[in-house]
Amino acid sequence: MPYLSLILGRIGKAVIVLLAILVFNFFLIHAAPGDPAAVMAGEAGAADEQFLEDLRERFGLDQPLPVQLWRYMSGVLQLDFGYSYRQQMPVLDLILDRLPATLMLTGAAFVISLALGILAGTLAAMRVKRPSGSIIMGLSLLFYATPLYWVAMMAVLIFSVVLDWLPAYGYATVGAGYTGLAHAGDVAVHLILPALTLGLFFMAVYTRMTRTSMLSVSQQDFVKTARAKGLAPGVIQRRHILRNALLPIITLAGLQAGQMVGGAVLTETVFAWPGIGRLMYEALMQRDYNLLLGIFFFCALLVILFNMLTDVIYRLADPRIKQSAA
Amino acid sequence: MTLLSSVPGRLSVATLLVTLTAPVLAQETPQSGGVANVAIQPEPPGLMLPLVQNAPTQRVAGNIFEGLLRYDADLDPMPQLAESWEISDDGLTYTFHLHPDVTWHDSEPFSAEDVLFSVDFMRETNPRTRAALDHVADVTAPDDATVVFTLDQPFPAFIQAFEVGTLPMVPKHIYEGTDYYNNPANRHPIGTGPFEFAKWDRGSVIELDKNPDYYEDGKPYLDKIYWHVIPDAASRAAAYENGTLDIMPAGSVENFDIPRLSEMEGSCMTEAGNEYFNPFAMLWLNNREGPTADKRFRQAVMYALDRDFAKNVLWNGLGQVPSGPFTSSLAAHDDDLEPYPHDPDRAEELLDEMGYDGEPVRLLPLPYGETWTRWSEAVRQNLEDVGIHVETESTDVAGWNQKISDWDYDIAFTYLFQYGDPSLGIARTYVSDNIAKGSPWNNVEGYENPRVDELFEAAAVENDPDKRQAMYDELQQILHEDVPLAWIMELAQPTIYRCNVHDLITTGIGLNDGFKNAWIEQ
Amino acid sequence: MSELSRNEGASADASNAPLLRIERLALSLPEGADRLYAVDNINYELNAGEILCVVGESGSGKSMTANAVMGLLPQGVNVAQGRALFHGQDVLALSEIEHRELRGQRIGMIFQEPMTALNPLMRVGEQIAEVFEAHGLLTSKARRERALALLEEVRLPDPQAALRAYPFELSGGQRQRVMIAMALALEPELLIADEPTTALDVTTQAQILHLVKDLQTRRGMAVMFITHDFGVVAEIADRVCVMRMGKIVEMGEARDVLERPQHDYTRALIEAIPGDAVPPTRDAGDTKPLLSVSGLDKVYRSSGGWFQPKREVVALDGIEFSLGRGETLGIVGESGSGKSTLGRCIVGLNTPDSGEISLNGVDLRALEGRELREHRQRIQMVFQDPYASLNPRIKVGMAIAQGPIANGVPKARALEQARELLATVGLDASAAERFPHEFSGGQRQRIGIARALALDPELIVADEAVSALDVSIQAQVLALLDRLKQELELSLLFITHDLRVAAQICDRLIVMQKGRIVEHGSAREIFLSPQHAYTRELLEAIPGRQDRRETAPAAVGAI
Amino acid sequence: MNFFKRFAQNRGALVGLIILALVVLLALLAPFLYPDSPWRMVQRPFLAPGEIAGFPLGTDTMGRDVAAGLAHGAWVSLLIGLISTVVALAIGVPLGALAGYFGGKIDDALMRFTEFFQTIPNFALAIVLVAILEPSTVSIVLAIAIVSWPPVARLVRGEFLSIKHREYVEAARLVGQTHRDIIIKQILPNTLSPVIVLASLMVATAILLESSLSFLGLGDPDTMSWGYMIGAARTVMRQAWWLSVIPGVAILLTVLALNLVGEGLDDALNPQLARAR
Repeated sequence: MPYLSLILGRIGKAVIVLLAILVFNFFLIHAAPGDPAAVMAGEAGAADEQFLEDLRERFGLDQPLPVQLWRYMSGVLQLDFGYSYRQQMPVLDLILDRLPATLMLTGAAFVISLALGILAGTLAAMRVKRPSGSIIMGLSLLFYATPLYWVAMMAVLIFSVVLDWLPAYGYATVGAGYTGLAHAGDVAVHLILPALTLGLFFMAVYTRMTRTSMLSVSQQDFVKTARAKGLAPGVIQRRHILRNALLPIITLAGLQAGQMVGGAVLTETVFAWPGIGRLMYEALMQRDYNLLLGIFFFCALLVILFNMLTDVIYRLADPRIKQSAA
Repeated sequence: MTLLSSVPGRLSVATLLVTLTAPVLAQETPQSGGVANVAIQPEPPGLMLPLVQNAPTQRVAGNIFEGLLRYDADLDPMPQLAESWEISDDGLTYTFHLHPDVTWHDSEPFSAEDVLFSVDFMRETNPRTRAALDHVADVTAPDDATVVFTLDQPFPAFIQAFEVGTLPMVPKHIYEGTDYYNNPANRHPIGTGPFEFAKWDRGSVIELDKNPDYYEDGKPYLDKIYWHVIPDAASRAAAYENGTLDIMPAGSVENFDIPRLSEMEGSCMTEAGNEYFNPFAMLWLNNREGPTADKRFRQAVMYALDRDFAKNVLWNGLGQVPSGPFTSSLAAHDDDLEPYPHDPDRAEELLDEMGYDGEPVRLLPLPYGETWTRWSEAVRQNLEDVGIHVETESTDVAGWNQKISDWDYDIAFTYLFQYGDPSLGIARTYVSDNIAKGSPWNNVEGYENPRVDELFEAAAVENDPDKRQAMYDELQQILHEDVPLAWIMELAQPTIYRCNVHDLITTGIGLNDGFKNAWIEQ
Repeated sequence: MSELSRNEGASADASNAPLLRIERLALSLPEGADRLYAVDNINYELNAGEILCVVGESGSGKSMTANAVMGLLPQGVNVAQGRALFHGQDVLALSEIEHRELRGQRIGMIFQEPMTALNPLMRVGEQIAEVFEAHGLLTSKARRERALALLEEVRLPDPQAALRAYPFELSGGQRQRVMIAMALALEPELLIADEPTTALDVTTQAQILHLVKDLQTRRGMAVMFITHDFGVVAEIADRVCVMRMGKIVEMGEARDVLERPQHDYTRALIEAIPGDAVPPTRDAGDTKPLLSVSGLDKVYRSSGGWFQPKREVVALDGIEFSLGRGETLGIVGESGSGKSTLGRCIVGLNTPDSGEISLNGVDLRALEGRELREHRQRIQMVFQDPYASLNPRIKVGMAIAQGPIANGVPKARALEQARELLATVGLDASAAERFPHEFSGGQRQRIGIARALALDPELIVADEAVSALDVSIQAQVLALLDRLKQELELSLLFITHDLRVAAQICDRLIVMQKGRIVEHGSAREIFLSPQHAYTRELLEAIPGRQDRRETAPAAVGAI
Repeated sequence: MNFFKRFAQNRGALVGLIILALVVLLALLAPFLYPDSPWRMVQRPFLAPGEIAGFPLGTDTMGRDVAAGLAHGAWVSLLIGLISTVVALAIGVPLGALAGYFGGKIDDALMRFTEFFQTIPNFALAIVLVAILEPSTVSIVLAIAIVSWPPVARLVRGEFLSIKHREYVEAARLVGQTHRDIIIKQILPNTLSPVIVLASLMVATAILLESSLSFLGLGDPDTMSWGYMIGAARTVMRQAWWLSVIPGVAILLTVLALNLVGEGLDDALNPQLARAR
């Protein structure tokens, strides 16, 4: 029962935040110079007054802003995110079209970065003041400091162009007509470079954080207790230090998992990955208001969902939270 | 009828290239089969060409839709959906005879009714068509295979208005009586072209299949065309290098990469196919206010610009430095016109003469990619070097459009299609009744000269070629002196492709005209 | 019972070599520490079946030897010389793996902080079972059964439930029992207990001490009990080893040392334990009350937003008392009794739900704004933690002066006053220019007192003001407070958990339990004839008290 | 004194400080070393480093001196990094302080506000802001600041929450100090060390963010920044690798140095943790 009210309350809060974001973004986007009609006119290479007026009327842009907002919001409340006139498709369809690709990319990057980051951070914490530990930290610092897009460029150059091991771009081999497992394998091969590139930075983040967290946990009394029991160092590291050190990482990872989705613009651009990030950038450049608002909405939704998921995981990981909530 | 090609000695470099290479290709027999992988950048917003008119849409949908005519490199009309045509001697009646046995991709027959519907449709939805059909008084269909256009006055350039982009054929049976913009067929466009729409994975690939029932026997030769959406130029180049892509249309390769890609083994390049559009890069100079309102300042800009540098460094030597307002490939070009030389001293003199006080001018670059950004940097540096203080106002396409349409700029980059006739592509930029806020394609600079208005109006409806040329020569001299805007480059549009792809570009419309004749040597 | 254990210990002593022998041990401290060696050339022995108390104040190095024996020395501390022979084998020379065999299995250890010494994410049962696992013993089912048996042995109220509980679900005393169960799991020959009762309430402390003693007797193991409290020594020790600054100053049979301390330091420590004598009668000065409190209620409600169910803890329930001018009133109670809340309500850091707090007959709760502030300033507070009560980034002089400055006294004058106050509390006036971290705990507490005095208060609330200090320092600070009270005609509200401390300074006492006043009277009355069962329990739990009654009945009788 | 000693004990931090000092020096000397505009086209394009004397790092796609660009870019990168961090602090510190100190409804409202900004993906928001305000140094600084203040607010709030119950703060309340004085004089100075550490990392992040924006073509068109140099060289990576590698390494080193310095500060300011390292 308290769980139910907790969840309901959470959802209520989330809905308010989402609506606030929609309104905020609505005005933000409309504050930008130019409108979709101007962009379409620009791209058509020809335009006259009538053409622009037609477009604006069709998009409802001839209405005052509050009316536009009202129309949009009442649509959203019925899960209608409007129509992208530019792409000639309902916004929802466009987004759902691209969402799987983004989720796959960020999901893979997330898992890779988290797994490798925690592993490397643990190793580094266990080898403090030893060369191997310093090398791990040096590398992670390097990854942390290198611009993501630059890594992406270099990765394409080395692994696709020079070595020709991995595809340079895209989601699947065009025209290969793979199905089933072969298709999955094909997608996986395409996924390697972008996921690694995107994951690299976050891996560095997790490595550093895991190490710091483990070192600070290893100062705590219960670790001394564990040693006094005569436990082997490996068991102490794993069962006592790592488990406790992971708590702050869960929080951070949850925060970043949501951010990753919207933050994959650069990776998706360089690797031509047909995801949300790129769609957003294009929608912004084309002032495709409805589409842009829809994407922002979904990004925010994902952030909130991930935060909730983080909460659940945190609750599972840390028994103390459960108690204070129930 | 063939007014333009009848003027001798006006072949551009590009046309020469085509005429030189064409015979070589023609010797081989086309082979059927194969798949073409083509880069498309940016991803088109839609493929319903009659409704969506931007460049990538035209490029892809030119395979799905067709117009009545196509045009060769000299812009002479060639048959397409119209098998033959006649123009009355008074230049007022145009009669088209349609190809028999043409069907839409959904197997419905194509007829003159569709042509009439398309004219109405395009007039309603497309401003460019609206302008091109400005002088049309009446369109009729005496029978299923004949269409007659009647003009209210002679308009020699009218014959150039039947290209697929300007007047594509729209299936009446699908669109009649519907809300054009929300018609579900927009997502699965139906045309008469050599290829049919198959599939579109948004963000990655557009698939076109061979139209098996195409009315020209044996064509098309290709089984499939894949249009690859790769937003990053370096990734596109890499994809061409590793063999994923076969054809890189103009704009999909950054200029700096052109020499490298075109010199790869088995890689060919052509500049053919831009004769119809004839793109011309210019700087809008705001004639209304600020330093740019002074003719001497505008001339100083012309002297300050190092246009050869731009051509050689930014465009890899492709394209041409213009001598004046008319591109050199136009029949009406005045060959006696001397281009403004790069002369910074002269520019500084002019600035001194007008008493330029260092008031900063805003420069609005064209947000169309790296080359244009670099170009604006070069222009800014050229201007700074003669003492003009420049502030760059960077913006995206929407902002650029807005600012130009609202005349909120001092100097702004643009490029405009000149098309094959001054009355179609050039007059709109200079005549004073085309001054109106709200569009980036009219007389944005605010230049007003009654004599220029008069000359453009008279020349457009003048049926006598010599009189016409005399008017255009005078026009060019006036504009050359007044510098209403700065002409910076006649743009080349190189296509890079694998040499085993043949007959890729066979008209002056280039890739936008579809891959009807293209075949791959196995 | 205690006789029995001693006999056992004696027989073991006679038959065998000592279980643990420390020889010429010196442990070096890292560079930059206040001295070279944590322990310096020490020797002692511990026999099987014997309880040795290692006594010393903070920084005496009393825990270091134990850590060395366990192989758990902190980073930077190294063995400089000497041996520690366990069953004749030098454990300092063992490899890490050999040492691990020893730990848990043959030597168990428990620590001071039961709150942090258990892994918060593991169930209690798992943590106990881990001891067997570490040494590869038993099947997992048998481990569970043993864990349950151990929890029963340390007398946890519901061992079944405790097995499945997470540490945070247990109280401090329960956790310490779990720790003990864990340390005893493999029936070690030696148990090292490092201040295991210091963080506990006095009644809990008594229970744990009892438990340790009981287990030791039943199992016949040796215990090294590290403590700062001679009361605990009296309660539990067979032999005592007194340490100071890394050196052993005195060692001997517990009874001998307690009754006839040889060394001055030992004597000082024993004397410093407050409450050695029952409080004298003080003139209560039955003047009209300075402070009177009536009907004070306070309930803590956890309101974690809209979604968390509310929880209520009653902190104050109908509190009513008054405090005379120049009087010292002690408020005594264990943790959770509400005594701190009461103090905070009086100074105004907390707001009671209802009730009246009057100072000089003016109800503070009815005042507002400037008037309230003026009255409030007549009540100042001395805090518990000498480290947290001074802003590390503000110089001492300024820390004292900021009260007057905030009330409009010119800065220069306020700083001058601060110097004078520092002299008053027994510090050098130059201290004003230094930062808090340059001072010891006791000195900081003096600074805290000076700060409280800066606004010329009439009442000082001292909340556990000496609890964090070593006993010898405690006595000094208490003496200072007492002196200032006399000189400045202050009233003092002295909040403490330590009855011995209260006995030393207070005229009257209030005993609180669960938010209520259970007993109220003069300190002497309460000590001599406690009326309420809880008060009796508290008094009986005072470590060493019973012992002293036995050994020095004359003292009690004399009063 | 102690602080510098502890800082100097961290070898990485010293290396970072030296690199950073060199970068700052380069930025300060840029107007003297290369008095001409870095945009001037001074030589043949695509000169490799060392190919012609006087152009140690070669020339770019348009014949501009890469060394001049690097020097002027150092100034821009540092300036944008610093100013945007200062602006972010100016937003985040007061918000976090107020939320943490007053708690209750104020805290609730301010934290909802902060959450709100954290719910919109950072980089996406930065792009939108720059696009809307139109790329210029001011808009970039603002956009970076707006997306990077929430962590500051959260950190400061957390510190305030823990410090406001410290006894010295309660003592200050008891002697009648005003809320303002307590916030500014008692609590704020004690939150500084984690804020300083965070700030040093934020400068690094801001430099990366600016370069990413420039890479997407959303940089200030009139200033030569490292991100711009990489973005501009992206298309010619195959012909002239040094054009993207040189500024890339410059960013990498600067960000690396800032991180090392940040770690050093962390160690020096939090000696307990330092011992663990």
